[in-house]
Amino acid sequence: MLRVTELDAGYGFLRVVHGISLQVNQGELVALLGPNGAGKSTTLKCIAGLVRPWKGDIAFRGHSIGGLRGDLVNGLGIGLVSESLNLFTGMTVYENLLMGAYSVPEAEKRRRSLDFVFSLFPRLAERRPQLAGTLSGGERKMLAIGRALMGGPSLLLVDEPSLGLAPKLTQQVFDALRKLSDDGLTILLVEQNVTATLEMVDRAYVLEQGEIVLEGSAQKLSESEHVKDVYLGVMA
Amino acid sequence: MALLETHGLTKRFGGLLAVNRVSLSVHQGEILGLVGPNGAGKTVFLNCIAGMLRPDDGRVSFQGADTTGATAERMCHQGLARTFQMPQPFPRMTALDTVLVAAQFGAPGNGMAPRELARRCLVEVAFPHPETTLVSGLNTVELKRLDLARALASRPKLLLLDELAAGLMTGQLGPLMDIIRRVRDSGVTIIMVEHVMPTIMGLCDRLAVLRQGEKIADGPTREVARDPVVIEAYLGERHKPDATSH
Amino acid sequence: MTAFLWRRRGLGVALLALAVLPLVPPFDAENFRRWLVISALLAGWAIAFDFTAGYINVVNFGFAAFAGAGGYASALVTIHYGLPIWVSMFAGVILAGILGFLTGVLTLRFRGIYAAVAAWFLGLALLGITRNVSPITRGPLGLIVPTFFSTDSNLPYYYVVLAMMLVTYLVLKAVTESRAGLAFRAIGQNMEAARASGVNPTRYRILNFTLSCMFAGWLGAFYAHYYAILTPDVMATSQTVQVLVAAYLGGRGSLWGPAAAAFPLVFSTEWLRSNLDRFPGLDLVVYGLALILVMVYYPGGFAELVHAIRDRRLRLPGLRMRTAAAPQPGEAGAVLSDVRE
Amino acid sequence: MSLAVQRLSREFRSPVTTGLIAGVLALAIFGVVRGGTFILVDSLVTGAIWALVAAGLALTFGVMGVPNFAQGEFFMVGTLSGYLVYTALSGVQGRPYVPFVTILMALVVGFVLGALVDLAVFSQMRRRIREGWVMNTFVVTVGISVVMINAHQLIWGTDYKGIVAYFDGPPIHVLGVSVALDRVFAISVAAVSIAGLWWLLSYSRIGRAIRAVSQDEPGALMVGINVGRMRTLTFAISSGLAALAGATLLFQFPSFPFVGVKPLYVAWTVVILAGLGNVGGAVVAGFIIALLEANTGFFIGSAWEDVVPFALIVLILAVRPTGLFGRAVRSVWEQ
Amino acid sequence: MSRGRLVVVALAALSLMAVSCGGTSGTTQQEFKLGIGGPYTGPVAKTGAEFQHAATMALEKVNYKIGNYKITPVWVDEASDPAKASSALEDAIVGKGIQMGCLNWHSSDAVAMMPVAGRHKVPYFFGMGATGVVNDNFNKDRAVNGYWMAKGWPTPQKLATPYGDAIQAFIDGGSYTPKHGKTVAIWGEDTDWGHSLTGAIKDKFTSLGWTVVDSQFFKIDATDHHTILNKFKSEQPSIIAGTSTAPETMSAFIKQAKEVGLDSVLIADGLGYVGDFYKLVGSASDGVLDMQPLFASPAAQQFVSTYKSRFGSEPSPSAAGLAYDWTGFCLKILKRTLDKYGSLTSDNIYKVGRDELWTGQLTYTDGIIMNEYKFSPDSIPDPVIGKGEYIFPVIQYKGGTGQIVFPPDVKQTNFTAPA
Repeated sequence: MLRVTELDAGYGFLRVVHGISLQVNQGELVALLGPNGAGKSTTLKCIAGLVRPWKGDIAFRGHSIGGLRGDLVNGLGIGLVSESLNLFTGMTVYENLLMGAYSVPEAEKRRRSLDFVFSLFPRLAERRPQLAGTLSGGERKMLAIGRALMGGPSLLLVDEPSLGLAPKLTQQVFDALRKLSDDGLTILLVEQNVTATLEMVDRAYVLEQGEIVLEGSAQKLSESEHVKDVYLGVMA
Repeated sequence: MALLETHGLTKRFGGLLAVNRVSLSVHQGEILGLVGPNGAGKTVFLNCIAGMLRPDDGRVSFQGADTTGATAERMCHQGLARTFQMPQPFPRMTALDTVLVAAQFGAPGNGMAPRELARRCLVEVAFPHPETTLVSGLNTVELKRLDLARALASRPKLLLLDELAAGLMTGQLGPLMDIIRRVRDSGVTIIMVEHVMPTIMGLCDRLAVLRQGEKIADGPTREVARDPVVIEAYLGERHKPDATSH
Repeated sequence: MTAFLWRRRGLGVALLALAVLPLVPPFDAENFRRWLVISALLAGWAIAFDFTAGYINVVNFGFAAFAGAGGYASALVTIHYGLPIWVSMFAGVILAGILGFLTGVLTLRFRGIYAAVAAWFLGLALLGITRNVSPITRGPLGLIVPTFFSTDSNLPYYYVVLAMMLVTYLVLKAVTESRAGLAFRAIGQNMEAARASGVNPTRYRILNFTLSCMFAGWLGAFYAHYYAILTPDVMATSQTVQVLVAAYLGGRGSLWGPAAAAFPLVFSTEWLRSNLDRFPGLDLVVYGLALILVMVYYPGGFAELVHAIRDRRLRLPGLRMRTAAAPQPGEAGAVLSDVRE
Repeated sequence: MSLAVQRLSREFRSPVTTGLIAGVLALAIFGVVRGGTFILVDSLVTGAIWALVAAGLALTFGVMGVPNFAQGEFFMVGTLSGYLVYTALSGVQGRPYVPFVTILMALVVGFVLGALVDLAVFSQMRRRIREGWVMNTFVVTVGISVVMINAHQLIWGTDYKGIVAYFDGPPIHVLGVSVALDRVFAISVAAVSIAGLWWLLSYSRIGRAIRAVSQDEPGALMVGINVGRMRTLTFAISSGLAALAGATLLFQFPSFPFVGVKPLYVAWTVVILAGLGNVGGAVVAGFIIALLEANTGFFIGSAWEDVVPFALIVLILAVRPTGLFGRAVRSVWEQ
Repeated sequence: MSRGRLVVVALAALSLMAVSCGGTSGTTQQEFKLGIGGPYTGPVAKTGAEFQHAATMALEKVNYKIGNYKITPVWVDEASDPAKASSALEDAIVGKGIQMGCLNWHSSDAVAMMPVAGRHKVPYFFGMGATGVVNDNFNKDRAVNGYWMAKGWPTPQKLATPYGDAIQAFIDGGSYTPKHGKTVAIWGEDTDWGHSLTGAIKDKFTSLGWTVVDSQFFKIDATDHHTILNKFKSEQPSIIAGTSTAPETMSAFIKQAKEVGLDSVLIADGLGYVGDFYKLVGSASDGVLDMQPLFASPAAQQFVSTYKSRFGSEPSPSAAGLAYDWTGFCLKILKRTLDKYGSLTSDNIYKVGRDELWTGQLTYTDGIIMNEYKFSPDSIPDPVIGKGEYIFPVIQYKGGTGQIVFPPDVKQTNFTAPA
């Protein structure tokens, strides 16, 4: 469904991503793992059209979308939950969700999506008239995911869902993502929290210093010596 | 006597408690690692003690004097220097001028001319380009080097390093650790916020762990790293210690 | 000092050219000499303006008001105390300096557009006050000001204003190359990093504002004693706009760029004004369009063009490498113990 | 409704703001007691008009980060197109719908011209400029202002192109103060337009998208909003509002090249007092400025009418650097 | 930047400047260049346009010819800015070779232009910059500033006295009874003109035993006068007297005075400066007093209709009308110079001005506004004021046209007090 080939990207003079290639198939839940500053977020932003790639190709359903503007990428059915969430803090929860369905013309479809999001995150239904800026960290995260889902994406990109969340909340978010994936949504996830992520995803790539150093099924990766040494055994 | 002490330091942003009653002391000559998941409040904590943010509650004392709410420039004059998580360059200056700012305006020293000091600091961090290189052309890694040189040039007694190793290739970590060690050996106390575990384990004498703005552990590096509360904070609820220790 | 001057030999050449210019045809005609006077005055103002805008990154949109205040002070001291103009001009310097200091203090907490607009409003308030304290300033009736010379040529005026422009440039350039100049650039380019490096933004910002306004006021005094009439309109925003246009076309943060831009700018606009008199306003349309085009396509202005070429050379490794023996890595202990004691 | 309450409570949380509002109310009462009810009535009428002029300026800054120095020139475009349309309709003058047609046409002209300016200038700049956006666009709008003023003079000359009144008839009396029908018309247009703008921004899809762009640009891209188009639209709306105000006030501001200067100054005063980019605050600040002007004019003298507000605003800013209702200064505003 | 490139850039800048300097053309033998000043750009460009149109018509009247000289106008744009005005004049003199100048609008511009004219010894006639600063400067250094030969408009003080006299005459004649005793309120634009004119009005009324209850000045571009007018209303003066030169300001003032419901007599000096004022003010101007010369004679009517058909707007007597007459006077001076000396040089023109204009020998009686334009050793630089010479009658408007109500010997109608 998504194929990234030899992607180079960066900011100003700084190249952050060096020749990354990866692929996400229909219905998969794939993770992009790696330490801070490895280039994971930049890769996601390139796919979502927020950062212009320097080189390489991004293909979605066989069509090249590299360098396409963010709003057009969104229109093709790629939803992004960014690291900083990019919520509209001066709008209510309801308005934020409505904005998520900005490119959905049918009111009926928007209503169904809204019901779905509220069923997925009942907390948001309770907070419906509240300004997004006044939500707690976990609620914001739910809202960001909910907003991305409102557009009815066929591919969901999620950047660091565990960021800044208490373990219990992280788990709730992960459960929600797993459920979405089980319902057939294709998800590409960026995470630092390796253990929890590997338990949930189908496949993963490990990114270090802007390059992919490992890839494979979750099972295979959790057994990899490199992953054990660098990520799982960190505290031991 | 502790070089730096905080008592019940608290910082809120709107409804969010970014730093929640953190008490911590840093001793002369040590490297203290400040760790915790993203968003745990580490950088906010650094900003509070470095005068970038005014704490809502609690006290900070540096070298025995109360410095709560002191401005950043005053903290710098007193001998507290910091690097930034996101490098904060002077985009239209040369590398030398950048470092020279701190050498000119940092803590008072005697003897070395500021320009000479600035040059030595550039050499000290192994800055790879000529000193007349324009800052706007540097990459993040180089900017972080420069930031470190800038911090050193202000003649610190206490140095705060905010994720200095982030984004470095594995091969670059060693030289960086050597630099940090040398700085420590010259008598500078260091607090470092870091994610890269080998760096932490290899450098820090002591670790303090923050989670959700609260300090959840504080002690010698090895002990803290084995603390089940800490591991849970990092790895999530389902990962009891037995699941990961092997 | 010698080194300071030697590094300015380019300036010397330019200055020599400017000094000779009013003596060679076609520039020796009185009208062109007047254009040269206007250019040099605008250049001086643009230098003082750039000293704030290009270094601490605050646009003083009330600039003309400070210049005008200097003019009024100098004129009033000459009229009421009969002091020689050369002496009373310093009254202008002092008043403008004090006003600049107060503005610096009042706008201290503002950045960017807020600082610009706050300075603008202060300038407008100053203009209003000047208009209203008519017992002193004669308000809108206008104050007749004694002139420097009773000569029938613009030439001596030109050399006076050229010298004033040169002094403005040399003094402000020397400041920007001093310790204070480093502080200006630091707070202008990155406030956070500057403070973390120990720069006190308050002190340097006030210093900068005060100095810039002092020179603005000094040149304002020249304006007063050249045109022989002062009305509150010299403090109007449109006057600031002229200085701002020169400073932005010349490029910020160089001091010489704005000065260099002032001459061709004045000559081309005066030429347009003089030759398109059938279409009143067309010159200003051209002038506005030029400003828009430069800002859209080359916002760094003339100085940026020069800098860009020079900086490319700077970045080439090997070139301009210092030759002094460098300490080697590993001498950290030595370096840092030096640092500490 | 609860949303409005939430916002209000947020804005009045600061004791400084509450104090200032209380001060303004006290001033109004003082003015009415010592001067007469006309101070209150005139401030309300003038304030509504200033709010209309300033709302566009606030919107442009809030969404695009453009501190528009040429806002007064779009007001001028409004007076000009209002005049041209009104005189073209001279055959049917006197019919009550003519003024409405006139101001609607001016709105359209301002809107289209604003869109063109954005496409020709700001869109181009957006592609090129990374650094110093706010100050650079400010300087560019200075250029636009110079061009528009002199283009007017070149093409339409310097005549005062104005009208006596849109509506003939005796003034109406409010609280013992007579108010001409044209001013009733103006305050109605201002009220309707501000309400319309408020509705547009609060409840329409487009308005939400504009707010989204102002609150979080990457976020707006991420939900599929064409950010560039929204910016163009914002500038067009803002120019349209200024032109609408110009045409509405044609009876008081005949069209000539420099007619925009006074509205520009007032709009800037209002917007700075309210906090740059705060559209709602601009409405309140419009009344505050009008009240300040009226009281200064009455108690100190008309010649001081703008000195006192200017000086006061700088002092208020010294206490609250972001204005009365300003959002926290974001980095983009500091360039 | 390489030194070579710097040189290229410097040369480019220099050549741009040199090109600007180019186009200097000397005077050809039989061409005479006449500088005509005015605020062609800037906030009062409307007045500048009237100057330009009227001067053009005056030149056309003589077919651009004086003797065998072809007269070419050079427009000197003072741009409402002393710096720009003096630069434009110097450029006109040196760059374009004008040998004589006429007309100007602002007093402050005049002060800056005077030494330029003096330096190049180019006589400049009939600047309308009227206030005392011009006279002061003229008298201070006549050797230099005396080249600013004669003003086209006397100091406002000399003109303003008739208002007081007129009101007194109305009271004496029984056509007017002050409603609230002898009380007057003063208003005006906050400019040199506004202050000097209203100062004179105030002095006159005070000397006639009136009480000035208030005086208010406003910025020249102010169009909201409700505060002032409401204040006046509460103070109940019998007369409110003042001036503004900006049509938008003036028309707003008069309309709002009616809106507020003031019952005072309204003296609005300068309402007629713009010929089109009725389009802006409408019936609110009925009953307003002003001092304006009128287009009375058939020649004047002819001028008005030609002007309207050519330039599409209504000329004002005091701007276009006076500019037409003063330009005509300039041409007469040229003719006289040519007759007397045989050639048109600045020096000869200056001598004619000094010897014949200042002494009152050379006067102009072919004007459409005044009977006779005349100077005298006592009056210079101002024209001689008085009946038969330069005088502004007091007029009262009705339906957009003014009729003389004072002085009695020329009055066309009786003063009508407002109801």
